[in-house]
Amino acid sequence: MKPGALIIPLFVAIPLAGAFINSVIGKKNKAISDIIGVVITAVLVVLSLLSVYYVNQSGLIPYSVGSWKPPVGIGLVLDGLSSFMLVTVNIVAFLIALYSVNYMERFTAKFRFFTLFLLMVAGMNGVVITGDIFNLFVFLEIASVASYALVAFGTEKHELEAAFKYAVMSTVGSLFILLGIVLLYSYTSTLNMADMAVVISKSGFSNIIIFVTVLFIMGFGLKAALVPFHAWLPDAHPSAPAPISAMLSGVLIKSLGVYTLCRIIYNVIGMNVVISEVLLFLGAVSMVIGVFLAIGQWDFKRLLAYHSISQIGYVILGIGLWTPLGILGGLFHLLNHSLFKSLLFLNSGAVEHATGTRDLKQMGGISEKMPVTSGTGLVASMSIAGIPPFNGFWSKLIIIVAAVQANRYGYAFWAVLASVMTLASFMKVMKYGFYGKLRAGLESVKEAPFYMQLSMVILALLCVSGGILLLPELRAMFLDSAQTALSQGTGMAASILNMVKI
Amino acid sequence: MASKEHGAGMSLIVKTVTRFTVGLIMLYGIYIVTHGHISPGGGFAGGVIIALSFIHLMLAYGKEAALSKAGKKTISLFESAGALMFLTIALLGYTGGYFFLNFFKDKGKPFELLSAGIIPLCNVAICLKVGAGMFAIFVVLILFKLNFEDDKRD
Amino acid sequence: MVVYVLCLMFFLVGIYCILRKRNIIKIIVGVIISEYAVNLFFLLVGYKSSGRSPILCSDRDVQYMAAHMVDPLPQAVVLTSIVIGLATTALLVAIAMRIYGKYRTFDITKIRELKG
Amino acid sequence: MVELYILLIFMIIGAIVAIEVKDLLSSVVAVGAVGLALSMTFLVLKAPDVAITQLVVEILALIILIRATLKVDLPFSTTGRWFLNTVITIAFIGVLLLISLRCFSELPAFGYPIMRVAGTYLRDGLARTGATNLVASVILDFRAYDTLGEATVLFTAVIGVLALVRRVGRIKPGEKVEGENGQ
Repeated sequence: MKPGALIIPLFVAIPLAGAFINSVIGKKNKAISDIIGVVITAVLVVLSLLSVYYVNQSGLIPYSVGSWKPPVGIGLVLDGLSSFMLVTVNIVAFLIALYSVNYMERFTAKFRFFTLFLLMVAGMNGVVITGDIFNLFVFLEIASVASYALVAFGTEKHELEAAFKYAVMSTVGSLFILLGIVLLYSYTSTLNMADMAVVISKSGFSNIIIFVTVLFIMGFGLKAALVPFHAWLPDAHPSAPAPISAMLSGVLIKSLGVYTLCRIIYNVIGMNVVISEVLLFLGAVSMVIGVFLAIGQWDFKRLLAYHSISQIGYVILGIGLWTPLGILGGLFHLLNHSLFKSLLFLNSGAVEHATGTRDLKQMGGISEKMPVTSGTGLVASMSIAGIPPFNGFWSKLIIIVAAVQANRYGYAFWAVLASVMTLASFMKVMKYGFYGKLRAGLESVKEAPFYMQLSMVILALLCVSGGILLLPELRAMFLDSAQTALSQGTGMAASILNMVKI
Repeated sequence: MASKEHGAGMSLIVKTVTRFTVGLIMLYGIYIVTHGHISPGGGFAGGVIIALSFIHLMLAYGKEAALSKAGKKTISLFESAGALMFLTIALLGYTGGYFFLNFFKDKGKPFELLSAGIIPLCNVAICLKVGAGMFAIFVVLILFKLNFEDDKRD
Repeated sequence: MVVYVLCLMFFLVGIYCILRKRNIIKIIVGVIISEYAVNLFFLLVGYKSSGRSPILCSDRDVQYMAAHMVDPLPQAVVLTSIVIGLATTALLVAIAMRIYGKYRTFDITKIRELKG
Repeated sequence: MVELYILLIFMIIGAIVAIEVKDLLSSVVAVGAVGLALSMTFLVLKAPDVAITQLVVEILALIILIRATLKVDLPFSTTGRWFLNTVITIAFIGVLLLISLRCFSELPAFGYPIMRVAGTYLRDGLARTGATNLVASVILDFRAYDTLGEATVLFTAVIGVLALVRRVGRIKPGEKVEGENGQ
């Protein structure tokens, strides 16, 4: 066993243990569930940084659960992309847990919130580290089921309605994915992704693989809210409590939708020109339609939700370009989007916490009263709009440069256009929401409590300093290792299987 | 009207038959759980059967009778205990170096009750978890329905 | 092959119900039907003609029996997926009952606070 | 395998009845019939473990659904673009069926699976795990990690249901809720 392999199952076991313990003893005392939630996510952040170190030390790390070698048992795989996603998921989860300590005081049954939250984190970590396709489905369902319940956590009318819509559409997505898994099992007679990739690359690209690819694009597209399948997102994300909106928009749609989609398409089925065209098209359509729908919104959280669709379009566009630079840009944008979009949702939560509204027309001028919230909101808005030197600028720049290099001038144009529209949309938010004259009735507004401020400030600092990940040493360690994991394509499978045999 | 009906339970015939069958159903559930590694069945099916025996009791005698045998706190305690037990078995595998290792060296003789290492233990853990969980879902949905029938304002 | 197509039709009946019916309980019914169909598909894929169930008995040779058994992996996997289906259904029913409590109807054309 | 075809056609008809019948209770009962037929199909396919589980799950799901639908009004309405939407849905389903006709011929024929990995479970399952029920040896030893996930999904659903049926979800500013957890 390679060094560092022992920590891999802990990414699932620790949050699960936290959730189980929390559901037993959390009811007695509120402080206990706060402590469990924050401490466990903090431990996960440390572990995920450790996993980056180990991946750089020894490359790809396979792990066989219960000492059964894949394909007989379930194999877990830690590679550059997994550790990249682990860092993204766990940092955002930690900051959101910190934020929830204050924010969720407004809701009843806080310990159930933290239990579901930890289960969702466990599900996402499980999806990211697994190397077995059915196991991926199981953990995807854990995260999804937890998120259905969390969207409806406030139990108001519109929350229940949004949760139902989300649950049904997401379940349909899961069913398509499961059907795809069944067909792949019948065709390859294995459930291990590496083993599957070897069989598929031997047999070439047949009709059944095309059918499976269509099913996967539909299924994971539903989870990731790509444009023809996006109808649930603008309802579900705004209806959830603010920390959960941040979690859903920030990392859930990425780890359940985008990560799984590109992992399976690149490393199992194998990328080709047709899939690349489809992904580029879906990405561009999501990017443009999302931003056009966002501009007309006056509900702050709804506007942010439409921007999530648009920004996911950027990520898919970058990954669909099928060049190393494009993949790097897409992944970097994924990280950046999870930082600034969760920050924006936390801002909206802080504003709602203080003023009780999220209608931009009824806000206005609260920057005097809430300097931290509006300051961090400004940072996040400039990041999402792509203004230098914030992190969003660098990743969008890389995606556009990659599109130009690949001779996709049309897509580069659309990316620039969507970026300009995003800027316009956030100018509106800043003008009506945070700056300008203080609106009557908001004189008594107070700044958010301490933990909420703390997590917003940390996220803002990460947004400002995001660009340093492009420095050569850091880039080689973090982004490049994630990008090579995808660019290797189905070649990675053989090396996993070789390592397991030894 | 509905709540009164549940408070009183069903008719005498149903109650008498229930008294005889509940024990049998539960015994069958326990059999299925403990023989899960030898014959068809296992923790999940057995757990649901045990939960069904409680649901049977609840339908026949009304919710008080069933809840006095298994209160809400007991249910959630059992559920979490089952989940923690399963996770502990998984983590105990680390003593042999692997997550979820079947850490018993001696797997026992085939076709005997005490064989197959961790498998019967896992079955029991799953049975606790599933039985309590299913019963909890049922109780909560029924109680909720009664609640909102009482309370038309909501 | 005909079996597979019939099973896919079964699946699509459920999908049609989810996409077209305007009643919450009917939508849940559609989800359940589709789940059944996918589970059935998994078992059909693992069936071996004139095979026996993957449970050993003490009076025969293990290797002989192993050569004549159906595939146990889909059975194990379907067990898991049945449970996942049940969990999803329970949660959907809970949400549906809450919605009924708030709106007094299961008709989603009348439940329209959100714009879509 | 005549019984398999009969059961499949019965299930498809049952499903169509379940989705088209006007009465919700009848619809739920029709789903119950489909589920029992499915359980029988699992027996025909030599999967007793799955059949038992399907049977008990079916009973439980049926009880829950019937509780939800008892004494409920049954409105049915058609939306404005009913015709267009139905045509689109049926077209989508038809295209999917047509594609599948071409694809399924490339799968291994029904009744002759490849069983590359599964052969290992059958040959070595007893020797390596000691369980004579090979399905149990797969779910609780070879793939026990999946079962942990499965148990967790159920746990999540239970916690989710408990969280959803709280009477009071939010605490309004300045308002005290007795009973802390809103139940």
